Amino acid sequence: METNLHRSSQFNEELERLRDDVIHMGTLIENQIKMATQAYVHNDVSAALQVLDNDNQVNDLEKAIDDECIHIIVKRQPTASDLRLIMSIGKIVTDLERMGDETKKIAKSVRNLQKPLHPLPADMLGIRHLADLATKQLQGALSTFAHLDTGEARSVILADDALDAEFKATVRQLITYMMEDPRTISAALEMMTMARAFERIGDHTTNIAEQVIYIAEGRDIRHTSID
Amino acid sequence: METNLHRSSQFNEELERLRDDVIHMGTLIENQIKMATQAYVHNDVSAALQVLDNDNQVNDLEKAIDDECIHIIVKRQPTASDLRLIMSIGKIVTDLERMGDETKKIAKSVRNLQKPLHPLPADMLGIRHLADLATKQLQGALSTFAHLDTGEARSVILADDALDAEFKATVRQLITYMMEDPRTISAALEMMTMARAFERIGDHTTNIAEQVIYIAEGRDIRHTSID
Amino acid sequence: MMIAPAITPASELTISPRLAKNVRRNFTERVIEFILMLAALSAVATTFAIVAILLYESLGFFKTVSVWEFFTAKEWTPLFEDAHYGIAPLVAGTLTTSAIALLVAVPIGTIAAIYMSEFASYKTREIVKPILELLVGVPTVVFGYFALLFVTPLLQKVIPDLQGFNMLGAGIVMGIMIVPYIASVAEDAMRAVPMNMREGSYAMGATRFQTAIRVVTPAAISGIVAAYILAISRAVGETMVVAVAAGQQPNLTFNPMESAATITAYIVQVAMGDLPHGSIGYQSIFAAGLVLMVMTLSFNIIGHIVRKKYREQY
Amino acid sequence: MENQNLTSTATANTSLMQNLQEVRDMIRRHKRKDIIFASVGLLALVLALLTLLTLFSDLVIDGYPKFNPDFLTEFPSRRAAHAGILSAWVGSLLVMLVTFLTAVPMGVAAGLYLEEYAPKNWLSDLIEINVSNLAGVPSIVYGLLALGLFVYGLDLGQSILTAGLTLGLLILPIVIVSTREAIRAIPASIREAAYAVGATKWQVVKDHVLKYSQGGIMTGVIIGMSRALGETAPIITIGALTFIAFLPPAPISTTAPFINFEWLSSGFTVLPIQMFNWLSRPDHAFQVNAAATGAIIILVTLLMNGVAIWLRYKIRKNIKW
Amino acid sequence: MDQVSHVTKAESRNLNFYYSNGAHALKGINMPLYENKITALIGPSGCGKSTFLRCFNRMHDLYPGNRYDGQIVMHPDNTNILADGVDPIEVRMRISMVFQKPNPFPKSIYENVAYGLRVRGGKNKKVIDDKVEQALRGAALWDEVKDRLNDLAFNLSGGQQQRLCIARALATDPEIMLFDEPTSALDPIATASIEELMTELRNKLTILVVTHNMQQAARVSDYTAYMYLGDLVEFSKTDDIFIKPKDKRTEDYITGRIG
Amino acid sequence: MDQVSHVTKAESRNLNFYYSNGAHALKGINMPLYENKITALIGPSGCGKSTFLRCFNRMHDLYPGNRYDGQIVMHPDNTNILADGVDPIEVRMRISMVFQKPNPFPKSIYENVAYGLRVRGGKNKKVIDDKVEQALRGAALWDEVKDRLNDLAFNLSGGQQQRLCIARALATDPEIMLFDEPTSALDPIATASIEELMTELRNKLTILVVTHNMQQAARVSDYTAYMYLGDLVEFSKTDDIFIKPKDKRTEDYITGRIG
Ligand SMILES: Nc1ncnc2c1ncn2[C@@H]1O[C@H](COP(=O)(O)OP(=O)(O)OP(=O)(O)O)[C@@H](O)[C@H]1O
Ligand SMILES: Nc1ncnc2c1ncn2[C@@H]1O[C@H](COP(=O)(O)OP(=O)(O)OP(=O)(O)O)[C@@H](O)[C@H]1O
Ligand SMILES: [Mg+2]
Ligand SMILES: [Mg+2]
Ligand SMILES: O=P([O-])([O-])[O-]
Repeated sequence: METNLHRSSQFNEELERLRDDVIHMGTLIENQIKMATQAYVHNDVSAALQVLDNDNQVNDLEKAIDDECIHIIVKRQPTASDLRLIMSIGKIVTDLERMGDETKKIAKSVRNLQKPLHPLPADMLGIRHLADLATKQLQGALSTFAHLDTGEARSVILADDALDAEFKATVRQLITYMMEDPRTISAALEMMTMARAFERIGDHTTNIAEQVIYIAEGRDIRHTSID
Repeated sequence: METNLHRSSQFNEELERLRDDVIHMGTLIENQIKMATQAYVHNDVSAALQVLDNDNQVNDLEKAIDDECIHIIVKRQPTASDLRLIMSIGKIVTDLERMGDETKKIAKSVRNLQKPLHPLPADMLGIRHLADLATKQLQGALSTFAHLDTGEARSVILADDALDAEFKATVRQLITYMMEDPRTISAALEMMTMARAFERIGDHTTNIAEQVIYIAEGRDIRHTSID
Repeated sequence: MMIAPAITPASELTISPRLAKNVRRNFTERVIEFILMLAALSAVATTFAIVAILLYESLGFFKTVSVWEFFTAKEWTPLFEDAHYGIAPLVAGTLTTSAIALLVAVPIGTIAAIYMSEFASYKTREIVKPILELLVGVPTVVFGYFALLFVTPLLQKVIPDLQGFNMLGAGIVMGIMIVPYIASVAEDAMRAVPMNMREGSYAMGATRFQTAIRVVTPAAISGIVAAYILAISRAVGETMVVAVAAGQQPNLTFNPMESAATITAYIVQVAMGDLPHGSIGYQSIFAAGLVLMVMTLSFNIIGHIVRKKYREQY
Repeated sequence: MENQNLTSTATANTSLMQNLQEVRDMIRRHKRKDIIFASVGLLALVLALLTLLTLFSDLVIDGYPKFNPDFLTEFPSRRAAHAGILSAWVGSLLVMLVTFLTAVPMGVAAGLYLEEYAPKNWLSDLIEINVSNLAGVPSIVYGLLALGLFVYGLDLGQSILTAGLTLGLLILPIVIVSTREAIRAIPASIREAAYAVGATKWQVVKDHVLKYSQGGIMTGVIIGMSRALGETAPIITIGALTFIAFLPPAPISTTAPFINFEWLSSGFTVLPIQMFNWLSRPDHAFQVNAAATGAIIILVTLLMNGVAIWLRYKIRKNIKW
Repeated sequence: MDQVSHVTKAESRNLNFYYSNGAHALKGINMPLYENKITALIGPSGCGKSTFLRCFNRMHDLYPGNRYDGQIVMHPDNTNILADGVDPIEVRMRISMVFQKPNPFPKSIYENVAYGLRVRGGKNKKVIDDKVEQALRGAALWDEVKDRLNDLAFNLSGGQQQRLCIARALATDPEIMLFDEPTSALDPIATASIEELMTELRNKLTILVVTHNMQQAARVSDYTAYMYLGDLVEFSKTDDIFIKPKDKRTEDYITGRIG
Repeated sequence: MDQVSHVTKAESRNLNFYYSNGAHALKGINMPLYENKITALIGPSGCGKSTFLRCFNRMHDLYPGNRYDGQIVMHPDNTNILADGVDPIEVRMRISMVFQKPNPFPKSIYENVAYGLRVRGGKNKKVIDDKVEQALRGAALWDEVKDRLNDLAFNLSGGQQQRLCIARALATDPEIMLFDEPTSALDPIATASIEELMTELRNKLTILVVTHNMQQAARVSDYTAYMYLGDLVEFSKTDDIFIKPKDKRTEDYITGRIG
């Protein structure tokens, strides 16, 4: 959607800053996910701890962006697409923050896996695959938001199915391991937590994509199947 | 907080309706939780299915309330406590909707437990306890919201620790079962899903309580420890 | 947080030279104000002078003539051997001519005003109003001429036994002379009624006439009444028309067909002759002037009050 | 449901149409009054305008024989045919000069004082009341004032100075009032703006108040002067001579000091008095002279009033605060 | 939200309007007014909002040289109120108007409200009394003035005066009521009371309101029309106009963008 | 947000003000103006906003009988500008004012801006030329008028006129600038340009602005003061006032509640 500039250049700047902050928050989380994944892949506890530490930044950004939104509403009485943008950002930010939490869960699991647990038979490829998919989803959602591209938004929503399928497969595989060797149960449960976190991250990206469609088209497609 | 009336009686009505709708949504979810718990306790599949069915109402209410919020912003240019109320309701509604989703997960697990799974050694008391605690948390959050009582809000936040502890105990117990008898793994995982759902419900109630503090005091205490 | 209120040299410098200039500046300002006040006081001085002169000379007059006779005697012949000093004939003449004038001027003036403000097109009004205002500026002696040499002969065709000098012709011309005055002031008052009030009436489905009579006129009523009162004052004080056309013989009558002198006409008549300073005749015109002054002053004050009320309306 | 709606609409429809018919009849009745009043109003207006036209054309027709240059260059004479208005118009001119020099500075200064300076106290109230009363004092009373004060009191005699001062006082209220109106038309915001950048009172008056009210003041002055030109009664009252067969001494001479003031104390006559004088002669021939003089006075005053009115309209159009 | 079917009370059909100086102020406007709904007109200054509104009671006829072209059709009688044969006075008896600045007549409160009845030749005191009370009640003013009906209307506050003007307009049972920026001369408190009044009046009649205040349009109206340079750009439900307008120009105006 | 330390440019100390009719319009106001900040005054009509503002350049001295009591102290020189010995003209040379309605003099654009300099005895054409250009640039008007400096100021649009008035006030390098509802007579476009201008001017001087429009206060100001019935109820950072005011009365006013 091509947009004209506001008459008030300050308003333009404020909206620009708001959008940038959201993207920034998104990018931060993307890095968190990558770092957590790396921590998993390389069994790197310090990286995992770093992820846990960074989450403060995500939280602070959430609060700052909410604050920006409320200030813009007080100052500018936004309407139409501007208002939709701001209200949606209020929702998007919550999703991003939850993604941050999920990343934290992943990092915690990585840390827990370092404890003397009975190892799983093989390095789980599924998790890395899930991480890839989730990262792509997030990237897609952010790009969608940056360009208010509703076509892309729809792709993001549809692509989440792949993530769901991969998640289910991983879970099934983990159950098999657990059944075969009950000593793996603790480890498998940690893995399951990680898998579920990636799956949840995917869900949140679809939420963002739905908000992008609302911003761009004014249609609230939550809880409906997209056609 | 005692509040005066607006000069515009329509504005008063709109805010009243908005608050009522939130409470209504909360009560709906409370009922869902109760019904899901009953379904679990009595192994009642049809009740579980009913819960899944009812979730549409929750979803619709979420969208309707968001719509009301945006309309009030356009119409009334709310400021100060009014604006905080509306922005917070935007957040609260998301939390309520997530609670709805968690309830759905519980109902699904109840349904899955009816499949010929290897039964767990005893009826898990922990789950019923979790359900009780979660329900109380939700009731507390709703009452807190209805009265904008920040003292109560703080209690709700603190009380969540009990839920977390109970959750951890339940999980530990389930792991023990799984280890002891791998045939119980599937059932135990379902139970774990249920337990986690109740735990998440508790988390969402603390979010609501945090929002209530923001509405009443203008202080954003998210991600900080309350003192 | 706050910095200590240290005085910086820069601000010192910018302020003190200004203070030096103040003394001279303030003195000039005071002198100018004083001069202007003197000018304004001239108005007071004029009024006092008028009152003083009228009273002073009248006092001389009333030393000779009793106030009782002045107000009760029925003849005014100060210049005759057999002098009578009853102001009544002059007052009667003044009132009769003024009444005729108002009978002519009030209806015509009011109707013309309503027409101009409510019925005439914008163009008509923009042309007619200035022309009417021109009429106000025509010297009165010319109207005297007109009354004497045009209107009276015309009237005599209808009323054959009309005297050559008569109050009717003078009154009518004076009335016509005042029409523009009333029309213009009343129209101003009506025009001052805000357009939105008219629109309010039309929006209710009113016709032009209903709007004019029910809304605009009542809204402008005090302005219109003020116009009437000022017109009366004008008629009473009017000199040249009556002096030329109504005759100069004091005559205690209210019959417009007859000739009669007004207060003003008497003063003119006496002033034209060469009366010695200080004589009773000389003093009599001041006594007459005092009566005239009192009459017009009362009307002016009433008019002033009414007008003030109307200013406060919107 | 649908059906019921239709029928009720139909009945509503018919009653509405009936109602409309009644309304239309009523409007027609009401509008008749409009037409009647409009005709009467037009008549009233035409009557007033017609009078002016008649009056002017009567004067022009009557005075036509005297419309030649000689009329302006001849002194009055006992023989109507030779009589002119030289002394009258010169007299008028000189009297007006004195009037102008008296009334304008005093009137403008007084107006300025009242609007810009006067504090709200008993003195300004007194001045205020006086100005508005003076405006309503009949002109002949000014004549009496002049007679008592200038002619005998100050012993200025029946001179141009006396006449000029008298008319000056007479039009003083006009000048004051129009000065005040013109000043009042300047919005307070302009004044506040000037003060707000640090101007003093006199700077505000000189740079703004006087500047922007010039046009309005001028209008008032012209109207006052045209009034003075036509005034007869006060001049008669001071006993102006009516038969003047000489001119006052010239105000400007070729020898030093080039300017003299003797003319001020000279006897004089003015146009309206000349006309009045001829009018009171029984001989019809003089009335031709009177008519011609009247036409000239009218022409000049109309011209002056015209200029004033034009000026006023111009100002109204150009300055929109 | 409420998907009841709407009855069209009046509609402009290809309406053009030219001022006496030739200015083409309305350019082929097609727009309905739905019965018992409030329609708001918004748009930048000079876009023709007032011009359009004033066509509905033919206020433009008061000033010479103005010209209408096109139709405004009233239902159910299907009268084109701009037709040559239709007397503007008749139109004004069906469609009343409330102005920007309260403009009560310099009469008593009672006489102000009774004016429209008197203009229609009403004489019966009882009937007029009733109508006046009813109108004042309808304008939510009765309780405040019932004890001083003979007071001069000027003695009322600005907001009361405006409600009096509404009562005056109501007294003659108009089918449509026009409001031209009815609250722009009022303070926020009086504004709120007028806005509430309007939403109540909607139950009785059809309302067209011009407003500069977008939020006011959002608050009170059911439908909103956005005009620009004499064109009708968008006519939509109010809920949609302010949250998801269809036309880019509407969006730009509403969000304060450079068009 | 920005916790930089604030320099107080001026402050009112226990300021009372009485109009000539005895009305006690300001009741012991204590309030700072921070340097290079914009302070907004809000409050219901008649609460004394304009009265307070106009104390700062002693505009009340123009009308007889008004009385100040208390101090307004300017820093850094610590002058009490209400003191008897201080000439109001001197005060006005340091504190300039922009009014509600644009009020240019009926002079050329150039002369309007130059007036303040001329009043100060400025004669040097070069210096005045420079100052005029600088002021017009400062008021974001230069580009629009540089080719017609000798045109009458009335020929400018409303928004341009208001910027001209700002330029006029700027030309004399004031330390503080007062704005009394500077945009209430302007359309939204012109309003936006004035608001931006104000936020730019803040870099050069200290600003006190009265506004009826709460959103405007929220947009442009750094600090906001809420006045009620001649009292200063709350003075806070603007961000706080509109989102979490401290005083119940402020909250009620801002949210439109019945106080
Ligand atoms: N009497 C008139 N004569 C000529 N043109 C006019 C007249 N009245 C308005 N116009 C022009 O018609 C156009 C529409 O004016 P209108 O008053 O309808 O605008 P508006 O949308 O109501 O504006 P506002 O919001 O300022 O009231 C404008 O360009 C205006 O200049
Ligand atoms: N010249 C005056 N003489 C007497 N009282 C006055 C004068 N001007 C204002 N007041 C009174 O002083 C009080 C404050 O007025 P002020 O103009 O400062 O209010 P305000 O807050 O600026 O209001 P608004 O928002 O309407 O401009 C009001 O009660 C007002 O009636
Ligand atoms: Mg999923
Ligand atoms: Mg004010
Ligand atoms: O954050 P969730 O509990 O919704 O997964």
